[in-house]
Amino acid sequence: MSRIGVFLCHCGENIAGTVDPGKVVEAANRIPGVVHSIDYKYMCSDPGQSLIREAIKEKGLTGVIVAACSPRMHEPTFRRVCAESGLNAFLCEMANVREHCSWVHEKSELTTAKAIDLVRIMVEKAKRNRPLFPIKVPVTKTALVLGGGIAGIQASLDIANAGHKVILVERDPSIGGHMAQLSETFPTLDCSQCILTPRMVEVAQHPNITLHTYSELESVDGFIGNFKVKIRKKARGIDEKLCTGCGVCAQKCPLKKIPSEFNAAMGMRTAIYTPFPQAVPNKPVIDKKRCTYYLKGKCKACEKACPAEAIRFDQPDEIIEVETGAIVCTTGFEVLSTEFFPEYGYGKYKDVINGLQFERLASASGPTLGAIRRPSDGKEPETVVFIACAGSRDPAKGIEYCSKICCMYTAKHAMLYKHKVHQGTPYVFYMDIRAGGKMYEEFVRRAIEEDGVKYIRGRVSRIYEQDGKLIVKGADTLLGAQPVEIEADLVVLATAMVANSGAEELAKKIHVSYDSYHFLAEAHPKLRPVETNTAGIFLAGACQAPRDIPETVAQASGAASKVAALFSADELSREPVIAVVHRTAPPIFSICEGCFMCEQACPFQAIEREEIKTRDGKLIKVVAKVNPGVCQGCGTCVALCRAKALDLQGFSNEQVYAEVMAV
Amino acid sequence: MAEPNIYKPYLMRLEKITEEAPGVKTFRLLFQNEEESKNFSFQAGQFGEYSVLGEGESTFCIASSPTRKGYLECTFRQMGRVTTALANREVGDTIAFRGPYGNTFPLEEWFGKNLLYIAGGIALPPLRCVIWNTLDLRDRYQNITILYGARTVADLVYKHELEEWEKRGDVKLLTTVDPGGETPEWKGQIGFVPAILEKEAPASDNTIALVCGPPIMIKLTLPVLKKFGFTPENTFTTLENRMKCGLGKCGRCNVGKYYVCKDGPVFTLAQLNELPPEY
Amino acid sequence: MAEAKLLKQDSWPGLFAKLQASGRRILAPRGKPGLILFEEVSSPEAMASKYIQTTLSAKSAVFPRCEELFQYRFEGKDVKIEDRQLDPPPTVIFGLRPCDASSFAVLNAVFSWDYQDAFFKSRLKNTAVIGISCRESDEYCFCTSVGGGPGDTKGSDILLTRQDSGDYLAEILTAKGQELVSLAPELFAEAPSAEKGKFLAQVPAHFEVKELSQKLPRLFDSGIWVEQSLRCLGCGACAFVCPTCVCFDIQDEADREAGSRLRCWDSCGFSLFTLHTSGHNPRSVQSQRWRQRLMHKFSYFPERLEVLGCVGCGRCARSCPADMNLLEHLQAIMEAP
Amino acid sequence: MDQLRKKARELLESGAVKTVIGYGEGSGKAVRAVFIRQPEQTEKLILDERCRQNLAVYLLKPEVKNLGKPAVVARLPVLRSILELAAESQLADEQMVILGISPDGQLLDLAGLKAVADYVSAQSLELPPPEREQLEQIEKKSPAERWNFWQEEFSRCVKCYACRASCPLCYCSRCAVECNQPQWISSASHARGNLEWHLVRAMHLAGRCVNCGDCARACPVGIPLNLLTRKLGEEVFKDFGLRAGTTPELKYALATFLPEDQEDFIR
Repeated sequence: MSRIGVFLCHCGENIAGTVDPGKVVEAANRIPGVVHSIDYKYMCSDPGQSLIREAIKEKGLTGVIVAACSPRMHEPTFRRVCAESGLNAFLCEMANVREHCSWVHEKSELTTAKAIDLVRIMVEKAKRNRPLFPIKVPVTKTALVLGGGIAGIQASLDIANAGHKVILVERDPSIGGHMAQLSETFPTLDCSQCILTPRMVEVAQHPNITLHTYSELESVDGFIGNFKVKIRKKARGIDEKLCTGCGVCAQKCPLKKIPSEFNAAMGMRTAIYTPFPQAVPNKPVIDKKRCTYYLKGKCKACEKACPAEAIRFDQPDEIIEVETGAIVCTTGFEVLSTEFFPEYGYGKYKDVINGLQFERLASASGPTLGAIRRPSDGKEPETVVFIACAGSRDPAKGIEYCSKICCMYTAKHAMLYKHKVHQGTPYVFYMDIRAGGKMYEEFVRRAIEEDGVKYIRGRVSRIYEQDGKLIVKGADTLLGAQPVEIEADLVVLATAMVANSGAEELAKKIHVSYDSYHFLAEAHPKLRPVETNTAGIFLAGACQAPRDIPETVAQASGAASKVAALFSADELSREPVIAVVHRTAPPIFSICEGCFMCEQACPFQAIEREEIKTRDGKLIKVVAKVNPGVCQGCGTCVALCRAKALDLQGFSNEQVYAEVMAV
Repeated sequence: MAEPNIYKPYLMRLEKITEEAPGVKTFRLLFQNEEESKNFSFQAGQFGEYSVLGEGESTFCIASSPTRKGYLECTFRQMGRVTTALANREVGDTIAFRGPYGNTFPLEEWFGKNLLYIAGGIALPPLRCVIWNTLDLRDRYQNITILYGARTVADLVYKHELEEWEKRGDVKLLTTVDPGGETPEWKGQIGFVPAILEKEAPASDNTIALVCGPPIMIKLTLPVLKKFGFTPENTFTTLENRMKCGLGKCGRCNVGKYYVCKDGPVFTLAQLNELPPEY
Repeated sequence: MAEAKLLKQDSWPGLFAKLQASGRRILAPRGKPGLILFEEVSSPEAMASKYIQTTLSAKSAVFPRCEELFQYRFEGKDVKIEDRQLDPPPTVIFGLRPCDASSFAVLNAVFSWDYQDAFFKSRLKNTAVIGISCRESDEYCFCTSVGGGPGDTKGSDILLTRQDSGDYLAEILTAKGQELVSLAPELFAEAPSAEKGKFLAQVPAHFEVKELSQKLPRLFDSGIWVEQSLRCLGCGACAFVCPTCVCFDIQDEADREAGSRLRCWDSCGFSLFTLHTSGHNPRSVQSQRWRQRLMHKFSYFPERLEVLGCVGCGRCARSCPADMNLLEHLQAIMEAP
Repeated sequence: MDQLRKKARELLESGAVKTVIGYGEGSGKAVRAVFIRQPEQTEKLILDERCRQNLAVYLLKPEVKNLGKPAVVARLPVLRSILELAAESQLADEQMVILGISPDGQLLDLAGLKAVADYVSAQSLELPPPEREQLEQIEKKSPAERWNFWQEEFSRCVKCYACRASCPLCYCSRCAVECNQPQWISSASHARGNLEWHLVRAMHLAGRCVNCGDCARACPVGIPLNLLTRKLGEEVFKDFGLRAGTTPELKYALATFLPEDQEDFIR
């Protein structure tokens, strides 16, 4: 008993130019089930919408076909029109006679015939439409933020300031991430720590933020609004409540020669240590792989020294279970190991260092207190060679992509060097300079023009040591590939930004896809840059692709705003286009045989197991059940189900079959 | 072919659709061919094969009374492929029909007797045919009692006719819904059919009982009838085995040596007791 | 009626030629051992030379496995039914075994006991059977237990029995048979009186079928059905190779312009055969369906239609993937308490 | 065989199982599945070259389940069927005792599915040369010849569904051919209906078929159906390195996406 209305849009000349609207309307009228058919110049305009509204009311339509453009743009428009007129929004269908017909064919009878076919197909689908209602899912208004770098800090603060609870999990003993390691930041040269540490403190003190440092994500179950998360809080070896952060333990620790991670091995630390003086929380951890007590069973120097009696050698790891409604992944990046460039001598020559190490040299909080000294002998380098694209944009040896920040930080490094060593000569080998960003190009020009950094366009082929100097051999391609040889005291490699080594494992844990470089994948590169394909899980910062600080912070705020939007209602409403498992009459109850291949195939972990029992509780069978909160309606399970027990609401097997048969 | 094609249906025009209950509809069908309409006749209890061409056939009783000429009615619940296709038809559409098939209620043998109709849920249609038939011959029968129950008020079918029977002075109508199925406005009984029957305590003297309903209802109703002295010979029901041909050939509806499509669908309890329990 | 003649084997090609010249198609066993089917042949050379029994029966000659009942076309809200004008080709089934020949009577009982099935009847009317008696049998054959025999003439219009000389004794049994002979009277010589029985296979009788039919109703609730059908897989192989199984399904096949209604073979052994849409199934487990199959053939058919639903061809047992041996099961039923 | 009878007897006597599903003498030269429930009947069990029916099919049959816990005589294809059924949540360890039989007829000590999986993994699952040759012969045909070959074979199909009934992995209580909303596959046994049925069945068994060959053996009109599923099994193995019936864990190639999957079918 279908009463379908067909509304053909001319889209100006877009459709009417090649399709004969009169013929389509006339043919549509003859399709069984169609009771109303009309065309109009712009159906999406107000008068066009009114045509639909009036017809629904006057003709008592049970379904609406708008034969117009792709549903991408205007399906929501027309669905809303239907809903406003009392027709369930999911009884509205669009026949794409523009992209699928008028735009791709010449004006001809056949084109009109195809448009009629497209309309008929949708009529057959619409006849089998059932009213659908948005799915309501309760929301736990707590966000989990993974990673306490600047992205995680920004996202946490934004969400917390919006009034929601945040659980921030950081793998390292302190939050701060890579930004805490940086000296000054381009293009303003303001001190990285000076702008970061107040935010770190804010995080620590925010009433809405629970901070778990030295902790890692164990597992994630559940779905948007309702994640169940397990966090492993690794044993620090101290009682955080008692520890005052006085630092005596570290002073007393006999092991002083452990390369400091924070200082990128440019400085040393002890076995019990706080990564850096501004660490948040300012509580030490015991490095169990290095500590003499853990390795040999004796020492306990720190325990003896601790005035607060806070040392706990036998402290176990703790598993914390939390429920969250959203997850923001801000796990950041790593610097590409430079071992694949043996010709640059990284690791072999002490004075070949990477960009992050130079940051520590240049930093006022670094091992040299900001003085540029070369690692080998502590001398001030007179000539420094900076090599950009050390690994980036190098499909043969490195990575294919551009790491995006190296041009800028190399310019900054050269500038900082020149500011500190006025008589020194900085050289930069580069491929080309990418300085797209506010004040970025100006910054690079300043390095070249005001600070006299010598830019050489070309690649370095080899570096070797000779008489205490590093001989850098390269070519200047602007001078016809003329060989260049520079005697340098220090070489800085602008190494690439790469995904964290554990990114793949993390992606699997949080059910987010990743690209071939193991960067986590966003739902849409342009329109949904901070969302993932798993609803309720968001991304920000360099875990997704190389980013600089402004971009990272903007993304973090973007992700936070998505979370805040999600948390703005007590329930979230989802499109009901989801899979369902058919039920049938007893004694079969369901034609699902419970093979659970759908469970394996579902990219969203939406398949659950449901026991069908008799009234007296005897188990009849275990069948699949779709969690409506998780299902994204992709249809993979439907295609896979041999028994045809699964169906997609709004795109049922019957509907698709009817569409095919209508051709 | 020398003989007519027994599988070829009549073409009917869907004249009227009545929504009876959620998923339950009644169709009134008219013959498209005048000649066929004139030559067609049937008796209470018979059934037919209804189809939407292209989708297949489905078996239901003829729910209208043979005393009402010129049309056929059927009532069905939307369940499978054919009933779904039927439910999607609209007034004016073509429905194919084969029939009438099967045996009939022995209405003439019942002249002068009391009639007790007991029906549950969607099983009223087979009795509706005979109820109207006997009501149209009202003076031939003594007391007529109708006990009809459904799960909920919404599930009651033929609501207008129930009202009509209610108003008639010559029929005793008892309607009931399962506990919890009532609405605030519900004025009928509340309780399962067997319990209401027990309360009603019908006299079995010179009375024919006709029982149609879900298996569980029939199972619990029969002992009550027995208790009040109804004999198996005076207790009638209809079977609804799966059928395809309706012609005693395809082998689906066989119960023992009987073809429900030929020897049924009307059986007395006495006959059923002789059959293997395969219905 | 019966008249005995002699048909020399070298007369076969001539007979085939005459039959074809008269517009008849000839169906005869073709194929290789293990897979022999009735197919249209043009000369006797194409026939399988040695076979105890064909894989499928000749049932499809009169009851095709998929038959169009009528066609229809959709015209707006109207439907036009185009009735099937069936004009089956005159057919001679050549080389049918006596058991198979007698099966047509069983099919006929179903198709014409009440409503007359014109499809079946017109095909049967246009079909003549030239049967060949069995000189050999195998352990699956039990025609003699169900009222038939290796030289049984029931159902054949002409029955050929090969003599040791290689020539055939031709019993002309019906008017249809006479008509065939009249197409080539020169090929049928006078027959010296011969004792047909000595050329026939010895098929021992295993039980008294009347006794079986009488006994079966009592065994309805016996445990024997479950016991026998434990290994039954519930496929339809037995029904589909059976010359007398007649259960069918009616299906529609249509596109948006036109369609047809089809009648297709079905099997009472399938679990969905009797399933109601409500989910209720009167015969929900295989043992009930196995019981139905046997009861139908050996009890309900004789009681209702006065025919036995089995001709003892043994195909069901030969083709069963689970070695359900009908004869063995019937014997067990005879012995059951 | 004596080992098997002895073990079956022990299992029945101790009450560890209620029935032993094995092979016994059948009619003529045939063997058949037997369901031994008394210790003294274990003498009926036989084991020889003829014993090839895939007995795993009975483990899911309601009437057989009603007999109580079974022990099942299982050569390699049966073992693989059991593993595949376990992977698809149709069987669990505690539901049966597996009487594994080695190729030379020795009783294997396979306690549980894990042991079965270990045993199966140690066996060669490559196609035996005659089977490989059969496949190669089909593959040698041109597409047109191959099409004609299958059309010819399918033309004999009467839709008795013996292929389905004999297959342990065809366990759906309502097969796709019986789903009629929509009617995906014509249930009629005309050319199109037969083609649809056999192709869909082959696809439903792709990567699940353990190549026991019962479908072809069961077919009353001799259609070599196992060639279809065997071929698809080999394709799945070639592309995804997975063989059906090797582990009780579900690892269904066609329900999984892995970045390292070969994708040379998308070109």
